[in-house]
Amino acid sequence: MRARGIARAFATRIGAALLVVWLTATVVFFALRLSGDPLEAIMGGPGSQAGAEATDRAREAYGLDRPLVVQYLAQLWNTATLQFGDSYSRKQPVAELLAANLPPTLVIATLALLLAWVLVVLGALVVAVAGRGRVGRAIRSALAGLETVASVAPQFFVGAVLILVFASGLGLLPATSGSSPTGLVLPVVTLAVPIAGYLAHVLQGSLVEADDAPFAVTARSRGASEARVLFSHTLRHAALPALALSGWAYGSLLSGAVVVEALFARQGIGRMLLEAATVRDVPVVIGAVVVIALLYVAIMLLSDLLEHLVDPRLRRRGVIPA
Amino acid sequence: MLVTRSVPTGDGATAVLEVEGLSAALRGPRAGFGASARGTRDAGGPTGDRPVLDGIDLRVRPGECVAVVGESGAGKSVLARTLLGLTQADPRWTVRADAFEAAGRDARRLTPRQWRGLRGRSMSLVLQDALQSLDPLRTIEAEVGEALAARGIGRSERRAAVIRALEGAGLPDAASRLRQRSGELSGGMRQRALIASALVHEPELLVADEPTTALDPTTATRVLRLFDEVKRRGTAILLISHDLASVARVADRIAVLDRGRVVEQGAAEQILRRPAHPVTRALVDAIPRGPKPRSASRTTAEAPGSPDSPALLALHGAARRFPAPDGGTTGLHGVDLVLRRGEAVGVVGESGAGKSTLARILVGAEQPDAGAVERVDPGCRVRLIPQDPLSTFDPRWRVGRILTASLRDAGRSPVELLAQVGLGPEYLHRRPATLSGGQRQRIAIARALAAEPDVLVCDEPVSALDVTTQAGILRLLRDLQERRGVSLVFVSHDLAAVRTVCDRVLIMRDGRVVESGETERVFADPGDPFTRELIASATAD
Amino acid sequence: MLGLRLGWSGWISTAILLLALVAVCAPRLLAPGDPLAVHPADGFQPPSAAHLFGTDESGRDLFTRVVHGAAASVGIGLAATGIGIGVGAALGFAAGLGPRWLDGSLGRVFEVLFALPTLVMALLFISVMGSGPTASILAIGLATIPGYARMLRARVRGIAASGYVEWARLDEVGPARVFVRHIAPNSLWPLASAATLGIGQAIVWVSALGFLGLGALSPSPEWGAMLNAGRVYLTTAWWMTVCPGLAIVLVAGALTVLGRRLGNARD
Amino acid sequence: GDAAPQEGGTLIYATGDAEPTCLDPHVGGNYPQALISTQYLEPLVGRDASGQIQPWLATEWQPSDDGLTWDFTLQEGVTFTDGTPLDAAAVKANIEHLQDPDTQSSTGYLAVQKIAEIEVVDDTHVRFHLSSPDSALLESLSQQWTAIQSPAGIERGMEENCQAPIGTGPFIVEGWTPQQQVDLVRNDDYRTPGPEADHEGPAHLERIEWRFIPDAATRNAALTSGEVHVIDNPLPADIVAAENGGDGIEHIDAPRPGAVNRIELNSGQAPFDDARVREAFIRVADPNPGVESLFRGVATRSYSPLSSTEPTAAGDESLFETDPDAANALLDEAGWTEKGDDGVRVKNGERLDVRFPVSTNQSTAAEQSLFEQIQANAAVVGFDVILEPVDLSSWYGALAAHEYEAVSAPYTKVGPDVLRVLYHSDGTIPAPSGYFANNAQLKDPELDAILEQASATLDEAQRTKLYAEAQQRILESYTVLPLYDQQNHFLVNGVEGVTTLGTVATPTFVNARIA
Ligand SMILES: Nc1ncnc2c1ncn2[C@@H]1O[C@H](COP(=O)(O)OP(=O)(O)OP(=O)(O)O)[C@@H](O)[C@H]1O
Ligand SMILES: Nc1ncnc2c1ncn2[C@@H]1O[C@H](COP(=O)(O)OP(=O)(O)OP(=O)(O)O)[C@@H](O)[C@H]1O
Ligand SMILES: [Mg+2]
Ligand SMILES: [Mg+2]
Repeated sequence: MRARGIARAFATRIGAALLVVWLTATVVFFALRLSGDPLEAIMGGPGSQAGAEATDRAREAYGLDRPLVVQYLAQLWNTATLQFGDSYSRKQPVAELLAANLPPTLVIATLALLLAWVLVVLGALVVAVAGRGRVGRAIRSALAGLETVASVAPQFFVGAVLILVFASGLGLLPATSGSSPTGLVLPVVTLAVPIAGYLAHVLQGSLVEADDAPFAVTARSRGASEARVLFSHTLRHAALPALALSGWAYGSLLSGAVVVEALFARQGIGRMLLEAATVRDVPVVIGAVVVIALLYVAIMLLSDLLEHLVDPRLRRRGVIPA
Repeated sequence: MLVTRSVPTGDGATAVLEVEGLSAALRGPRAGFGASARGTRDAGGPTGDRPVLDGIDLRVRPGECVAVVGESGAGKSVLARTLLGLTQADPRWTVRADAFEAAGRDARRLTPRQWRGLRGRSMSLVLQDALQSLDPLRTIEAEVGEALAARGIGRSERRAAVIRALEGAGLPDAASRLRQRSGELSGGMRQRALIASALVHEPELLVADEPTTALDPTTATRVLRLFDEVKRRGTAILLISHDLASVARVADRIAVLDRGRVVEQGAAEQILRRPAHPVTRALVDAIPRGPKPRSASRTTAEAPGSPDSPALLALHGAARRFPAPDGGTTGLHGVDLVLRRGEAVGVVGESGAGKSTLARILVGAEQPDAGAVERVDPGCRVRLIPQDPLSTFDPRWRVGRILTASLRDAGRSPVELLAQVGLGPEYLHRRPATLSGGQRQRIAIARALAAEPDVLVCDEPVSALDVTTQAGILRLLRDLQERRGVSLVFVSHDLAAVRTVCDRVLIMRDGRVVESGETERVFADPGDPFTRELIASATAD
Repeated sequence: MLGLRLGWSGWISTAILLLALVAVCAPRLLAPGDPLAVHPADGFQPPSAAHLFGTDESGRDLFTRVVHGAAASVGIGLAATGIGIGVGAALGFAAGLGPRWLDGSLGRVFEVLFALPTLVMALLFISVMGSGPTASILAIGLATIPGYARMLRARVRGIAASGYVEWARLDEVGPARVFVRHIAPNSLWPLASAATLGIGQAIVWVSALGFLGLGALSPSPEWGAMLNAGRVYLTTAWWMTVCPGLAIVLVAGALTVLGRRLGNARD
Repeated sequence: GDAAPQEGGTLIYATGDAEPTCLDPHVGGNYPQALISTQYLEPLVGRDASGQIQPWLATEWQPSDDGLTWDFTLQEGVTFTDGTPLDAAAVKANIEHLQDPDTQSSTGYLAVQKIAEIEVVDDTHVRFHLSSPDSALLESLSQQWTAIQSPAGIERGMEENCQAPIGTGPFIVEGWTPQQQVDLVRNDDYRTPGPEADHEGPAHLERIEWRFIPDAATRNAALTSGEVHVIDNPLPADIVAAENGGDGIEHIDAPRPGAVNRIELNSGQAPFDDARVREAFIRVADPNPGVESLFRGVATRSYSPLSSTEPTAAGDESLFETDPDAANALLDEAGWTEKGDDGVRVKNGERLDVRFPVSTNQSTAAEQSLFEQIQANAAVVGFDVILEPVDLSSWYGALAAHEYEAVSAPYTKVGPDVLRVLYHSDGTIPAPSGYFANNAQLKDPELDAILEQASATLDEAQRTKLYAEAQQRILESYTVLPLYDQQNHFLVNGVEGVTTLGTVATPTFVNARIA
């Protein structure tokens, strides 16, 4: 019975995903095609001095001489089969580029989200244990300030400072991530900072609320310590809104990936998109955007499932809100 | 450092709890950065410390049940929390006492850690908000066993203790409930599970804050019976309530609290029969009992609500069905009703009987699936006093605007309306969120009256209120009916309250009317076994 | 009165924003100099009495530039948020109050827009429009529309189903009046808090676009552009990054603190 | 590094240039492709540090007297790394590949444009028939964009060849992880050392990791922390720090050949169609203090349109003396006498606006700052220089639409023939893509004649004289404000023997050893 509910929710989500994919592919295609000539990308970037003959040949080879509608349908077919066609600038199948670029982005985004959660929960624990006395209040104000600064500090600046301190200054960590896992540290931290600030705010807010809830008072009246009240009661309640936001947060991590990948010279879908968008490489842009959209849908589904795991009340109802 | 000192009491037994001169004060409104502003907002204006408890003396012996009663806001809940050391941990409070001895230890000197130990072993609390006191995300087993878990007691041992406690609390089939969560239990079952969680570690003292107010009368009776048993097993109980009538059944002694002070204390019998202090007397008087008082106007021939009065509204087999969680349907299943000008009709039934649904159909907030609502007199105005009035006020509006917006007769002023419900003009500038439950209820009534209604549908207008406020509102409703000829539909689960207002009652169960007739006739001769049970719980005292 | 308690962080934030407001409206009051005047010989001067924030690579006074840049940076934040809120509110009302099919289709559109992270959307937009301040404003504005629209829709739905709107209907108040009296004010109020937060975020987003080489505005003293220009000299002239960076963090932070306070005051 | 240099090991190179979209420099043809292809592809001829053409894959060459046929003799017994022999047929296939429209070549295509026919004389002899004499042919063929690769590799088709072109160079492309790195391994059979090689036989290094790190600060951090050995495009401040600090970081200054870094004034339209207005601008621009402070001594002010690495370069400092008074007088004389409230001169209701689109992808931060200073300097006499930082596409768009009065374009090639590309009136005719190289819109028949003559002259002395004449004419037209050599710097940490080619100044690691 529960399985059926989840299956239905999956179906709804996938239906929405297909719609998202179709709409984004359409919008991106027409926006990019109507605002400029993709031939530029094919002919080796802007300012190409290629002759007329070469240009015509390429136009034909990439099917750009066909009517726009035909091109659109071809692109749509490519999108539907998740092949996306060949990159204009890289002369390579987009699917291959995506396969190479998606995993590194997923790795740092996922690690960053986990790190953000760890930081946020640690912060909550410190606040809970520090209590409500003078010290506790001071710690809480300090953390609140840190939260605010973290959520508004420009990522490229945070990253630059981290590089300056930990790579050039102390020489502790590599500035770029080659193949060693230590190279992940700085980009992941940079990526995690604003999300941690944001989640911490949401979590602290709902923790204060959950802290006054009768079940928390009751737990204290049973002799539970503050850490115990946090971990077995209030945190789970407070985590629900933050968990729901984590799906959104993942999206903003992908935004951040564009910046972080450029700064730390990491391979990834953000950097690929940035490059493709500047040279108007239509198939790559559509491929990247569609994959990001699908990723978003998948993440939302995952965060729904997680919420169900944490909140048995939803499980009982057996319906995942679409 | 800790000196164990036995406190001699009147009959020689050692008290589990003894306090002398206990005071608790709330610091000024600046509760500190990061703390929720909610707690202090309604405290309003003045800075400086505000005493909430003021020199309380109290003593509870093993096997004894002491009841603390008092109006809403008297400080009962604060007292309960203070006795368990919970207010002390909150920097917003300052607590002082001449003597404070709990389970043989001087509680004034306990560190937070020692307090935790004490709470986990010797004392426990059942909080006022029973329905939310069990963590909805955790299993009953985890919740009930928490006091043991916090003490590091092993899993299997804990489970046995939990099952024992649940069975002791009268929860049938306890073993199968372990994996359930509070959302899967009914209100009464939740209350029992909560009591089980407070008794699982066999404390010497149980403090129960309003354990029955959230329950319908039949369930409440069962819960009180449970307390009686617990007491007999030797546990000391401190029972807190605003309802004198109900605590009287289990309490050995009663302390009356008024504005943070104990104004009267003594044996239960004595307090109920011969209340000495005016506050106590008011509490006792306010217990709704007996039939509707006869007024002068009732004797005249053209008394409102007589069978010859014109009909205003009629329901013909009205039904409104909702899917129930178990797969069936609930709601309302075909109700017939004719409402005449000037009469007062009571609608009584357990929680979930369909009373609110009926009320909402009457005012047109809900359309029936089947059957019809007939406005016999098309010009008649019908207004609702909702079960939860706060949600029906625009949170940005002040009382003045709320009343003006509903006013039909330009000649009347909001001040006049306020006066009618016994509130002064100073309330015009308040926001409903800052008012007490009773005040909100009265504003809701004033707003309904602003439209000059012919029919007033009141959905549980008094169930959330303390007895004194309740009495005032009941009087007001009677007045409206008798003086102004307003037809009343009075929805409640409290038969005793309905009896003091209504001429006629409908008894509802599972969306159907099981019995109806003149109030006194139904009381004298209930036809349905369910009605009989309701009446029994309403008249027992 | 509103239940708005500022606390010390709120007061500091208010002070910062007032200062920023002065910088926006009358920059000459704070810094009478010319933000564009170059003195190549005075380049890379560290902060001193003569140059509070030091000078940049062309010898321009950074304090003057930061003060005069307030109008551009805050203006960009305001404009982007204005677009986001304006369009978002209209769509949110349409979805929340309109017929079911409209709500359904708008919901799908929001879903699509939501599936694309802000920067991705801005990238797309800029690759179509070309970069520049107008494109940045439009891009960030556009990217924030679905957030505001969804928020308003949920809010409007909640209010339309609330007890007080039901009561107003029962009290025979017409739909237009219900909208003006209850729905619009109650749903727009929380948007004020979101907008305050949004302005701060928009300033940060725009500076990120600058980093990606898509928002370059130099030599206009926009904070993001200054921060970016200075980053190249981070090792040798830290003040060139730290001062405009601080301005961004302070103003965005102050807006965030106040926005959250507004949000708390509402419930 | 005091440790003894070792054989083998992996060198890590971090480039800040854009990642190539194709590793075959025949396709398209930009600087990043030249940079990396230097490691695996080699041209027919080389050029040494003094600018003299040297043998490489071709050991000898001989032009005919009319300059219309060229005979090249190839090294014997050389094979590409796939085993295909390097012979005349291979050279023919390469030139034809460059000329094939399907290759989409632009830079290489222009270089071999005048080769009408390729004749295979025998295995080691190839003959080019030209459509007209081309004195720049050897310089053109020395560029990386015309390097020779295996015909079998070309046969594989563009997609595959772009991934891993096959050449005769000291390294072989092993793999390419887009946006991350290209992996190169040593060519153990290497036997074609070029002018920079100090030994016969294979390179010392075993591998090269060619990383793409776009952010300059990150790149420098990676260098100082020892993650990478060599970086290009360092920041001026980092160069200075490397030169002053004792961290063992070595600086290689290798300016690009051909044209100098310059600002060109659009003489094709008002207001710069008036030579007096152009002169006024150049007299007031005053870039020297900025060049000094921004580049911190790394760049030297130039007064010639050609790079200091070109033996034919000639300058005239007297034309560029800063003199705001003279500038004011010139403008008054040209009729720009009124001044608006904002101090900008006005003539017939037209403001003295100078639109200056700046490509953010092609200009460094220091360069952009320099333009800002020029903007401020020019404002003194009433110019309103409107700096428009835009992305590459919009930048080309602005040029193609003639929406500019001043511009700084980076186009260059090896040898003084670059002047013909940049300032011959043919250069004002756009290619199909809209691109044209003559941004100054210079249309001077006499200059055209000199440049054509220089192009047809194979006599060195005569050629030098003609180019000197051409340069003087260009400078006197006041359409060009030379700034400094096109900056091309490398920082090296922990490696010995890194040198750059005398052609397009790309680094070669044939001699390099990890220290
Ligand atoms: N956390 C708190 N912050 C501020 N004021 C409080 C707080 N807790 C209680 N009070 C105030 O203390 C007084 C006593 O409250 P308490 O909850 O003990 O009343 P009560 O007797 O339990 O009433 P009720 O019958 O309504 O539960 C009230 O005036 C209340 O407003
Ligand atoms: N909008 C609704 N949607 C679904 N179920 C509903 C709805 N309104 C009422 N019900 C169900 O109909 C039944 C009757 O509800 P109703 O509110 O009329 O009960 P009641 O007698 O007023 O109870 P109480 O004393 O708790 O107020 C309940 O089982 C309730 O869950
Ligand atoms: Mg209470
Ligand atoms: Mg009800």
